[in-house]
Amino acid sequence: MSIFSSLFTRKKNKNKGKPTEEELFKQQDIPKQYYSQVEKNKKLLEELFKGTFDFKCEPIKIGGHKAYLTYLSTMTDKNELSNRVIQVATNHPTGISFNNMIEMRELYFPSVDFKVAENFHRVVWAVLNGEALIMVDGFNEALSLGIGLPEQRAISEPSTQTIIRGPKDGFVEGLPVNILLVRKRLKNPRLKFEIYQMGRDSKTNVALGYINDIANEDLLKEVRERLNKIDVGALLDSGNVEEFIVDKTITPFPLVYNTERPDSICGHLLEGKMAIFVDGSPFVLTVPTLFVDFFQASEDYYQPFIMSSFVRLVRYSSFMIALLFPSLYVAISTFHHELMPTQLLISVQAQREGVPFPAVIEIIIMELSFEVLREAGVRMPRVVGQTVSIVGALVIGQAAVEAGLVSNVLVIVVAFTAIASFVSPIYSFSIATRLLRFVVIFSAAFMGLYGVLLFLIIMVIHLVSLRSFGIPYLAPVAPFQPRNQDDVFVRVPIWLNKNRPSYLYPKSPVRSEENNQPSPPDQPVGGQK
Amino acid sequence: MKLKMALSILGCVIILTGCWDRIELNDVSIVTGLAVDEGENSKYRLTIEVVNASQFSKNQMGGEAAPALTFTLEGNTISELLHKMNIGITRRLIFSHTRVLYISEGIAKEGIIEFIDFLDRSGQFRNDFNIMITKGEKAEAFVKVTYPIQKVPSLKVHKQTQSFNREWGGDPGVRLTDFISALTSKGRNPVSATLVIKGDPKKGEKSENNMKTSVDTLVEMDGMAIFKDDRLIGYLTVDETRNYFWTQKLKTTSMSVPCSDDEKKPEDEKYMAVTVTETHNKLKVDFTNGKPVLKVKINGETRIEATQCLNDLTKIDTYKDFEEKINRYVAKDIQETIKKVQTEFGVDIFGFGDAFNRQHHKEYKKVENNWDEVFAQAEVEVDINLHLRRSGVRGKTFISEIPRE
Amino acid sequence: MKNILVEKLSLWQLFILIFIFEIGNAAVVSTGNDANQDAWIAIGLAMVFGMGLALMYYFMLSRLPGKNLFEIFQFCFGKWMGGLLTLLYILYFLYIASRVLRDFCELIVSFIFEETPIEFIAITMVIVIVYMLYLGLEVMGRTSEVFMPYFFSFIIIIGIAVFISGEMEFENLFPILGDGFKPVLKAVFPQLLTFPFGELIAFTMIIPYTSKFKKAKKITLLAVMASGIMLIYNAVLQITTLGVDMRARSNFPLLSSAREISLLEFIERVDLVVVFIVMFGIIIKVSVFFYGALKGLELISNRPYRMYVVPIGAIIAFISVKISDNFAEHIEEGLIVVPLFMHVPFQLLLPLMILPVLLWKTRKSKEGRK
Amino acid sequence: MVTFLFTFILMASIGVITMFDLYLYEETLLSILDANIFFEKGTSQWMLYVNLLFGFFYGMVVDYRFRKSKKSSKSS
Repeated sequence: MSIFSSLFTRKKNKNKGKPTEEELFKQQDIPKQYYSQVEKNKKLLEELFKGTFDFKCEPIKIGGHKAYLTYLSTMTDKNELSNRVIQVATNHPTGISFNNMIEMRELYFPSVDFKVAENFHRVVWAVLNGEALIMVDGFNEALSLGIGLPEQRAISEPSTQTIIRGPKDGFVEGLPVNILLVRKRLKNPRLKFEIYQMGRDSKTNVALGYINDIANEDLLKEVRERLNKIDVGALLDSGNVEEFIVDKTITPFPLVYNTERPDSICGHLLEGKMAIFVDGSPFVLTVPTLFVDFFQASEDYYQPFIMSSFVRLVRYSSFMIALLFPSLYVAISTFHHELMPTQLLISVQAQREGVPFPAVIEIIIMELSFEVLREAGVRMPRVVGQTVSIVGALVIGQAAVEAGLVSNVLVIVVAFTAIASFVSPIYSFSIATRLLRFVVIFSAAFMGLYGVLLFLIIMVIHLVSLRSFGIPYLAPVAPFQPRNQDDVFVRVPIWLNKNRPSYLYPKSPVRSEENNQPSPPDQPVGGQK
Repeated sequence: MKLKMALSILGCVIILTGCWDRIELNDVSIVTGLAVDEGENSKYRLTIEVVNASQFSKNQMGGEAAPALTFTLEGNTISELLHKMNIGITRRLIFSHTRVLYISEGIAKEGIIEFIDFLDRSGQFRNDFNIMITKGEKAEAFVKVTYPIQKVPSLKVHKQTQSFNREWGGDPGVRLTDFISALTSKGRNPVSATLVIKGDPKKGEKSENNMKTSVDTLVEMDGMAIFKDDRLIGYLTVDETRNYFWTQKLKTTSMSVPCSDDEKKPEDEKYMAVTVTETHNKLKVDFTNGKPVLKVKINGETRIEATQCLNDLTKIDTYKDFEEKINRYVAKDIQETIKKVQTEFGVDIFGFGDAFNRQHHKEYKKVENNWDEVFAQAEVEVDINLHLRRSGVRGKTFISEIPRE
Repeated sequence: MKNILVEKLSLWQLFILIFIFEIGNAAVVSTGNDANQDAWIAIGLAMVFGMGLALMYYFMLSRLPGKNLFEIFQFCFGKWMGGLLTLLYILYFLYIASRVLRDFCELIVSFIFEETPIEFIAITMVIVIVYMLYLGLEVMGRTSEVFMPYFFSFIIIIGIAVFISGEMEFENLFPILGDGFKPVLKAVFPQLLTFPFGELIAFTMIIPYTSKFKKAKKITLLAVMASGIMLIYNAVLQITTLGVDMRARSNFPLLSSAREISLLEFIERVDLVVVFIVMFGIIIKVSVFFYGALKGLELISNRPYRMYVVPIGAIIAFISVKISDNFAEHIEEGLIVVPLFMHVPFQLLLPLMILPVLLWKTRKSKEGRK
Repeated sequence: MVTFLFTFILMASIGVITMFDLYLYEETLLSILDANIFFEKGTSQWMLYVNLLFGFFYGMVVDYRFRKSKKSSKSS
């Protein structure tokens, strides 16, 4: 595509850059000045939050000072608030003086997360973030306390990536919980999380996680740069972030990996990748992403390596099947009859007798109806979901054949393709094959196997030209790196996999030096004589 | 925007140009057999046999119909005829699944080069069809004889030759490329298998033929035809064909070897049935006194399947004795066949010339152009070295244990 | 990390490119027919000479490291004379690229799509090639890395499959050197030496862009040897399966040999696998020549070569069809005219003429530096 | 520049194939040139000419854009 893009690109509108925090608040008509008279601030806030039922601004006394406690009642935990702030502030003896907010915090709320809001913008920000804000009369800064979160979905098994053996917890919608799930697994002081606020309206918290002594500096710089460039109205899911940070948007292949599984995120972090957590999304992104990542399920590492290697090969071949099977059927049955053995050809022809459509139309009808079924199955309320599958199986499968609209062979082809397309462990990747399948069917319908080959070559050229954060998308295969083949098509036992993938340029390339291959004891057990 | 433009250009290129070679399966007829006869008015009379695929589906529509259809046309070149066939039939023909090419005796005697070239040149025909010379009846009669198990006549013949070739070796196993390379080589002449119809060909056309347990009409293998260049000059019987095949690619066969070499007492003839399981054959041409001597050397393994002889098969001596008998028997057979070809036809169908070329290139160059004459006069030596390895799951035969009165 | 985005080929990629380039269409059209059953000996001999040629080209490049052939011309003969030579070479490269493309189109049109116009095949192929070259040399290297395993294993597997199918007759290889060395030499000079081995001249445009120029010599020689061995394997496969006569008569002997495969009554008629091999080989071969020409244009006009990819691609498609009216002309031109008037001067004579000038000039400059 | 080189190389390559045709066919120069430059109806060679036209226009557009960007870079 990019050949033509040079012809047709319009002049890029000059990037003025992302607006600063000040500009952003200016646009929304919010003043910056924070006054040392609390009443004034209170008035400003009340005006700003007029019509917000859950906005609370309650007078309290702290150490004899007049103060206001401001918060959004729906975003704070009532119990926490009363236990840790209100009771503490009111029960404390008066007369203990403090000079600034930090001192005050040390005296009254020693174990609570805090921030000092030195201007009005920060004050507003803190309130919106669900923090409890304390404005004390006579000070020209306020204290915001991060206290408990409102109720959240409990941690449950991830719904998109189920496994048989391995940890069954999945990310939820809250950022702190998600970070906790990763921290629990990697107790490493060098595991860092950087926080970013993004979105003009949503002000979503985005965390960039990495392990400092593994992740490559330059890569990290690149990721930070891209994250800083994001200027968007609202971030509702990590998918929004993904579209801002990919290297190339016109491609069916996902250039950013997403997962609901904390263990898989840990694995990626340990390889030297970075994870991007977005508040409000159970899907966590990792970058840079490679083609092979989409064929590695985390369960591979929990099952015996021979089995998981085999399963991995099955995955690769089912990717090819999902992509090519229908088009091969079209190509062979309309162009290359000689490729089928005689008996098979006769029986296929016998079944196609009386089918009124050409093979392409036939297969497109079936594929489309399958796509419709699939989409309906996802969107439908669970209760009626059953109906869809029954209708689908009966109408599309049986009845269409009986009515002579499609042939039996074709139903097998479509069904097998559909099943094969579900094998990929990451959903966003199987979408790519769904789309490309139609392209390749058309190509086969016009040019037979030659068309399929052309398509394959173009697809590989495209794949090869892709990069994710500067790392070639097909990395350990092309460019070929013999040392990194231990976890691509097959998986070697974990004790053999000593090096981190070098295409990520990790700071410390070695996982473990020692040879810890298991072996039977030298002496017979049980003192055999 | 740019993507749309790019896509639309690509789309235009593809759609404007369309698709040329597309044929839906519903629009083709699979040709499985071709039969060539002499035409009455023009040079050739061509009969094709196409599969009626709807007869092979589980839920047949429109009741019983013949499993295959034939259609006949006359003309001067085969290729034109093939394209003209739609004068009478509905669908386009595809030839990539052609299994058998039947050539009638008459055509074969006049020379078949002229249409073999078409088959060789065309990308559609494969190299996996049999070339068959039809004896007796016209070639077109052969594509009409049905058979209950394999309903398409040509598929039946193809399968038949394959199994016959593997089981016994009465089919020379000639394919198009073999035929052509034998034609072009000076040191070898082509051969091909022959067929006859047993029974009344008219009855064989009807599907009632398939209802009986013993079918009225049957197509049978009948040895092979010998060509001089591209003209048919004679036939060998099925047994001689096997002997011919011994010198070529024979892998397995079985035969009945008489227990005693004494031919004078035919009334108490006793045989042992011997199966050859593995052979390796080599042709050689040596010089003695300036004259080429044709040598056939065959190594292999055999086993005894049944025996009417009384010899004790647990003894080494018996094995040795039998081995010698088998070798002598085979050698005699092959020798006779080669002699027959030398004297009756005088053409080298065995490929001795090619072997000569490989072994003594310079001497061969001198006689290359009249090799067939040299071949006809040459001496033949057959060296058979078949080993008898085992004799089934029993040692002594029970026949020797039966108490005789 | 910063080096990632620079256009460089790794040594392994260079190896693969040369390997595929050499086998490319040479595996498909019948080569060395003059030598009859000794074609494989002729190929082996040509391989040795080809390695010598490769050494010479490398030697030229190594006198001025980092510069490609056209830059060497300019260095030796100044801007105008060098520019003229460059133009001649551009025409040569484009002509050969079109010729190679035509080879493939003929194969497709005569074997698979008998009714499809050859123009269509040519244009679609060029679209792929243009797309690849537009994305750059690196993409070409990596694409071939992806396809290399298939390319390699398919050629090997064809041989094994034919062997198992029992269609191979090793007797066809005898008598070895029955007519002496004469026919072999006749096959080597000039046909086999110039095609495929002499065509390595196109790599003088690529070798300077490898990441480790010093090791490129070894890799080039190794690749030429590997591809030579592969071609020998190929020739043996064809001769044993088809026989000498049949091979000589086949327009595309590898395809004809693959037709003989029949395994398990199911794996048969796999000639399309061969088409795949050829197709990828052709794409690489055309691309390498094309790239050479583009680099020349870049040098002449001082514009990035990507600007020329699409227009010149259109020319290649055009010329590849117009190059000859019919198959006979294509073959006759390829066997008689092109080796004599194009290959020999551009692969042998001109480089040999340039070599002394280059040596003299570089010696002077080196002394001057001292 | 791109357009110029495009036309030049097209001419030159037609020249090359014409030369070879002359060598092989022993026909007049004009008839060969005619066959090499134009096409007969009934063949699908029109595709090639569409293709060439596309290449030509592509070259023009590239040239135009290149010149414009050069100017703008100079002025700024």
